[in-house]
Amino acid sequence: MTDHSEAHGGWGALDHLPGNPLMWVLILSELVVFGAFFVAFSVSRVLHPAMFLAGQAKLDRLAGGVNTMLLLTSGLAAALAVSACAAGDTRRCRRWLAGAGLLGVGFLGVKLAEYAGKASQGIGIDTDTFFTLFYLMTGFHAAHVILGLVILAVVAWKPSLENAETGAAFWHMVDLIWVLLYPIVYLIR
Amino acid sequence: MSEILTKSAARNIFYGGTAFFFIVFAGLVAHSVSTVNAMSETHPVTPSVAAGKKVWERHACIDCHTILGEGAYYAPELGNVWVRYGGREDAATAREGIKLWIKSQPTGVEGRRQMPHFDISDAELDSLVDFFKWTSEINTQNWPPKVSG
Amino acid sequence: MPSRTTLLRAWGLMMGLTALSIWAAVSDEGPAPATAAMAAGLFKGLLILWVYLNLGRGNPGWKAVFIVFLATIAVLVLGIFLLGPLVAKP
Amino acid sequence: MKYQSQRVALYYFAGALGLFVAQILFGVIMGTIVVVPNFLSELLPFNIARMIHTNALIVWLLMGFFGCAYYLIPEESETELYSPKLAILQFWLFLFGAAAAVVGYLFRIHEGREFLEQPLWIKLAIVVVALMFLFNVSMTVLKGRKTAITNVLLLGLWGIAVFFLFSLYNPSNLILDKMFWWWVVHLWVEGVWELVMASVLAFLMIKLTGVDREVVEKWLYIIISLTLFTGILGTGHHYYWIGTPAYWQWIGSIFSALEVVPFFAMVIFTFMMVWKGGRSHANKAALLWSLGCSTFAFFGAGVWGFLHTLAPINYVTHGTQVTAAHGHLAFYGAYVMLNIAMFTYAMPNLLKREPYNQVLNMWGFWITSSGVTFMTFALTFAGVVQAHLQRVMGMGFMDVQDQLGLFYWMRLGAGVVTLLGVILIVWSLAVPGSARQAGRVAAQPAE
Repeated sequence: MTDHSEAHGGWGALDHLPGNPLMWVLILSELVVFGAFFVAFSVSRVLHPAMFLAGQAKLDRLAGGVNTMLLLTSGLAAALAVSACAAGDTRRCRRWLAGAGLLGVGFLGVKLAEYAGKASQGIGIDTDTFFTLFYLMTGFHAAHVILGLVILAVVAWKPSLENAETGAAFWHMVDLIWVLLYPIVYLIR
Repeated sequence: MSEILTKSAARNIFYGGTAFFFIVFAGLVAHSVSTVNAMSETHPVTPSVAAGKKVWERHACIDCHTILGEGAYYAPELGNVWVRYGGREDAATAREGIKLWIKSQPTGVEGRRQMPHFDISDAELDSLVDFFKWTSEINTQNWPPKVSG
Repeated sequence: MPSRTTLLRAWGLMMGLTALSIWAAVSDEGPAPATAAMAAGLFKGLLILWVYLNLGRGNPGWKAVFIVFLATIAVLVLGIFLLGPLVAKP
Repeated sequence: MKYQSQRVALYYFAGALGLFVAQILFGVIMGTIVVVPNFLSELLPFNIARMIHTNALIVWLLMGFFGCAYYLIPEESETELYSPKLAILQFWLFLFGAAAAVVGYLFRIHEGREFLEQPLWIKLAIVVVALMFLFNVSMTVLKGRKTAITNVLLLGLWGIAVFFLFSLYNPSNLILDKMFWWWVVHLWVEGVWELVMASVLAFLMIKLTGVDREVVEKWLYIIISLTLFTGILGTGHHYYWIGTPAYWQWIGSIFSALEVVPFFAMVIFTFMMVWKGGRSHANKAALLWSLGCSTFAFFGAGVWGFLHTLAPINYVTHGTQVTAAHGHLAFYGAYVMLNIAMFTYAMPNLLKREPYNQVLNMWGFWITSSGVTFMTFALTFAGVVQAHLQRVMGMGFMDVQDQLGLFYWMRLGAGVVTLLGVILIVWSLAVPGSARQAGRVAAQPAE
């Protein structure tokens, strides 16, 4: 694993990042996109303070917190899967990947319950600006979780070290976005 | 990590990422289509509105005018022409006004943009006006900002 | 690649921070818990980058890029939250 | 040129240049109609002139792309084209379709949807032509070497054909009509066409600068990833005010604001390659067009697009001359210049001549670029004034237009300059020099 940081594969500055260069392009793009959403959300909050307070009161902060913990633990499992893979233990690698995936499914389950609860109160994406942004941001993030699960499955199918690293990197990005999204959308009020 | 592997992984990330964004896009479009269809339940595209759209297309109106801001910017916006003619207050007068305007073209006034003369029957003109009326009732998020279009 | 111990430590730290910020946010609202929650989020984000994504092994330039980028988002969000109302409704 | 079958590209280049002149000619006619409204008003109404102007543009750009592909693919795949005869037949069919469409337009035969005015049978003929083309190039790639450039180019070309199919769908609900109309228009010009653009530019960079293929292909992947990651959801910027839900304002604003990034990456890419290559290629004009392409695309598509892509700004500028300004500079920079770069590079090779008429060609570059740039500024100012008077003050459309006369005269002047530049370009390409190519094969970059 030491060769990555030293490898100069003609990717220019991206060669100085550990892992697949194009995955870092994706990570950076996603951070910019979500960063823009976060700032847009904050500005809208200032413009509609009452709407945002009312909307946030309807969110389940605990469910969001549980989800943070699920994803963080899932990220740990993914990182351990990469270690196992590096040690040449494919069986253990697959087991950790399965663990990471299960926790990811748990995240989606909590998310779905949250959405269902909102839907039963008649709240949807068109309700108001707060919920438009809430659904766009969390929905777009959840779509990444689904894609992440697909990627983890592909890695488990073909668990080369490179695949494991690249797949885990995507999964960590999904994590990274959530740990920023959670305080901004659920906690700050 | 070998050179070839990095590049094939890069290719896979490109294809995978593109597929992902496309699926998200298609999902959102599907949601929008269902929203639009739900709206069209209460605000149906009647046969006359559909016929009016055909009249609109047969004469390539969009290659001078705009409708909901899309078109050729050479002639006025027609998405809200029904409102501009006061159709919300007095439908009959607005209908006659729009039809008369179309029938009286071209003006031939020197130095003024000319709308060509089109052979449009009275029934077709009524459909066209129905199409304009239907279009003016679309929820455009309050666009255009002014009734001037 | 970070060792198992490093991974576990980072995980434990992040879990603890999450618990703290939930508790802070549930028990109170306003500038102080908001700042705490955002700071915790920023710190967790950097830990994920450094340990999980192994950016600790990246070069200083990239590290700076990510720190500055995440910090900018956090400062903007928090700054708009804290100062925005003063501007919007004096 | 290494393969005989690359010569079929000449048909396409010639056809494209002919239609290019026609497109600009009709543009100048329209510019004249705008300031002298009674000009030709009976014989050639504005709407007919406009459909010829825009359709000629689209068809010649596509014809150019086909030509680029026929030149590039055998050389990249290191094999003769699957069927040169099919390529020539395809050319004549396409040209016939285009000519039939134009003649039809003059007799008011059209379907009346912006840019997709072609009657149904011509649309179907276009599908057939596209299938012939895709079959031909795909078979060539399959039997030859597969490179990142051919992969991306093929993906772009297949995408063009697939998204064109949405032009056959015309629901009577105007909202749905518009939504899927953009699947053709936006997913072409801000999606799959950019794949064609990036791959052709990558090819030109390898040939003109001598930089290692490995490096170029990596850049190519980064650029096209950024393009599609931002461009697909960027379609949202067309879904603001056409009856679609409000959430598109957020999606469109955020993703399309980032569409400028891949264009910026293309500028960095081309200039880095030229700087790194350090080798001076004999075909200076082709290099000028390549650099011009990424630069003008960045300003036209990137910067001018960004100017009015955020929903609150678009709320006042939507459908004004600002859009026209952006459209002209973007098409010129991204796709006109790309085609001319490739023509300039390929034609001496196809004719087995040393690069010829380079000074004339470069004069054409500067004159045309100045014309289009000036036109863009004139239309931008017109658009800003229009947006203010019409959308903020609420003045009537025709009253506002009367205030814009000066800008429209300036646009006409810029249009005439553009026409002159285009004639220079076409002349410099169509009249080959007499110096035969000697030993230039050795100067091709080693791969």
